[in-house]
Amino acid sequence: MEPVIELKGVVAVLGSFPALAGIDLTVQRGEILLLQGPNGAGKTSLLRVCAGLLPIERGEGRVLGIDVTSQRELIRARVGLLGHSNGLYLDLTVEQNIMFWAATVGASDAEVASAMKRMNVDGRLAKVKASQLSAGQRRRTALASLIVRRAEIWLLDEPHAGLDASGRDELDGLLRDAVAAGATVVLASHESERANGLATRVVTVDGGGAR
Amino acid sequence: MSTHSGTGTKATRGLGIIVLLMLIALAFFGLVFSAEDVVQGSTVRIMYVHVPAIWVAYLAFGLTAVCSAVYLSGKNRSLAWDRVAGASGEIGVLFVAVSLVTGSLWGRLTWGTYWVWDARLTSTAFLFITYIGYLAVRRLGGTHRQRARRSSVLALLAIVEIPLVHFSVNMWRSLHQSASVADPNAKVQLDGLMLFSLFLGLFAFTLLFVWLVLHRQRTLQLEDAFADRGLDAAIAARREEAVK
Amino acid sequence: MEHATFVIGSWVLTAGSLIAYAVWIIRRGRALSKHATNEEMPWT
Amino acid sequence: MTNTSLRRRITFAVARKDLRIEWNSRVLVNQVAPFAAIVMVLFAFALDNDGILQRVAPGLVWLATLFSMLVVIQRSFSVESADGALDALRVAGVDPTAIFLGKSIALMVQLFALEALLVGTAFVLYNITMSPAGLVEAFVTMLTATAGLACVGTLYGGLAAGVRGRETLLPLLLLPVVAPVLIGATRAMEAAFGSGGAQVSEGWPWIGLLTVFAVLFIALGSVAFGPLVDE
Repeated sequence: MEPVIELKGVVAVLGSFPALAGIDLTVQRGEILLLQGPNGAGKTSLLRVCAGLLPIERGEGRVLGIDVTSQRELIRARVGLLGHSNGLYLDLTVEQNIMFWAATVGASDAEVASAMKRMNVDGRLAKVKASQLSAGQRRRTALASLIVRRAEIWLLDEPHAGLDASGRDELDGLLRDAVAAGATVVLASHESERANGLATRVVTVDGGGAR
Repeated sequence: MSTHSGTGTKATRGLGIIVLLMLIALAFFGLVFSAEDVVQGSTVRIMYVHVPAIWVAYLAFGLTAVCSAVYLSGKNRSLAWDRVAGASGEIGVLFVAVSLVTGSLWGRLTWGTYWVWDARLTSTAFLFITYIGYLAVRRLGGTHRQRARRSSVLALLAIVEIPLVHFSVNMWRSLHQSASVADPNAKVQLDGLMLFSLFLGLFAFTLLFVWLVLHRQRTLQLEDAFADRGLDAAIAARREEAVK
Repeated sequence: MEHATFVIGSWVLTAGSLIAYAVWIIRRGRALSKHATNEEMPWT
Repeated sequence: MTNTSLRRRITFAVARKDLRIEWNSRVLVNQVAPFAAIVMVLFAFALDNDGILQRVAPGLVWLATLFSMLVVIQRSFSVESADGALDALRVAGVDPTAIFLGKSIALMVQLFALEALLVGTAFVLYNITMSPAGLVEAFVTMLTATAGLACVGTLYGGLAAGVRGRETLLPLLLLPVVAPVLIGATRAMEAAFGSGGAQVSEGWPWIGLLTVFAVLFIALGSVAFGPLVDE
């Protein structure tokens, strides 16, 4: 077992609100870890800390062996965070969105095509503007761009929200494939039933602490 | 709780008394003892507050830039540097405002108008607005460190921009309009006592600036500490919630 | 006399704004320090 | 892959992306350009005198550019924040210098198109004539002024993008800084237009000033953009 995320006593604030009040978390490579808890429990902030996006005020931590206090920038290139927003450009088509991300990492057109096919946003959908997509289609587009970015840790915030039944199965399959290919998945969800079948381990986040 | 009251110490109180005495002396020298100017008459007496005010403003913005640079380059990035930068920037804005107002009153007497599009006046106005922007950015919210980094970068940008704005405004006046309004200071022939009053003013205002910065950065430190204390309480409350 | 008004006026404005600012800082410092611990006031 | 070629690739990817967004949405063409044109018409109503209009036309062109630029910058960063795309770029560790340069290039292209439209409007509405040498000078002026404006606009637009009250903060920060561009570009354009009997040769020192401004802010923005937009 090799830990890819190790957090100790992490405090992170949003403005002056302590979203995380001293949290410990360890994630092993190849896990599908589910973070459970009610809304406002700090799941999103925890994911953002793991992604190197939210600076921590106190405590210490390492992600992929990189220190989160001093070298957040190095973490970012190697993890993929999909938050409440999908990070899409609404005036670009599905294909243009994914092509843009591919250009930032130098992924080939073949990789783009295969990612779109895997997330079922190829064909007719490829030419549709993101602003005209349904919530589920947007999410699938965002996931496809995550594939072309070749993220080692996937941090997913409510990934099942807005997906229909087949989309959810598709996503579960995709996440299992990704783990089989060497990725680690951390997902936050309050739909425990759904995600439990997928997750290999469950951690409850509540009031800024983790158990 | 503290037994001490306020942001003063023995040293600042001593400094404060010296500053007060010097300012009273300045009023006597500037308004009573020093002679009227041959050309400008009594209007020259505005100079003894106007020139020291703009001097302190430059000093203050210089200090803001230096502290910002130290904050950004330092290894442990002490927020104290950021607070001194912020205190100094705020005081600088106050002194620019003073020098703009006294300057325009002086201008009304010597040029017959409150404002002329003279190079120095125009670039001072830009300076004023630039640092109002700096203070606005300091109040944007977020954590102390966010505030410190944003405002430090902005202060360093400002220190590069200002010479360029000044240079371009100068170029505008010298190339565009042949008849430039003469510099008011140039007309003044300073005798010994006037020169003494001016230097007294510069010295007194500089010490006043030091006194103000000391007090202001201490109140800022208290404000930061209280925000942190609120944070500590909120963290404790959240942990308690979690245990339940 | 216009000159005297302007000269005195500029001195009064200067003194007034500086005093007002100084008083504001001092009062704010006093008000805040009432609730501060000694550790929060390292200058004491 | 070397760092420089990676940065160049991302720069052009960002620039192409921003221009493609404009191509898809046509906000500049359908909203900003008509706004800029109507400003020029309103100037004509306000200054109801042909002589004055010809005299001040260069200044009006640049004033209209500055006001339109505020709108274009807001737009440039609202597409980033609409669905958290700038966040996504940051979390993906995309080089902030490349983002800055890419967005600046896209802004430059859009502003240049807008200025061409404004100069064209000035020709028609204000009765301007120009010599061939003046035409070259006007072109170089627009090029250098736009480079400076785009860089400084992207820099401060990025700072204002993530905060509340951005609509009011951006002009406060931006307008004092661009004073050299307004001064320099207006004087250079006067020389190019020959307004008030100005000679074409009088414009070149001002183009020097514009070039200094542009180079300075390309450098400053490359360094400062990252710390300003980071959390």
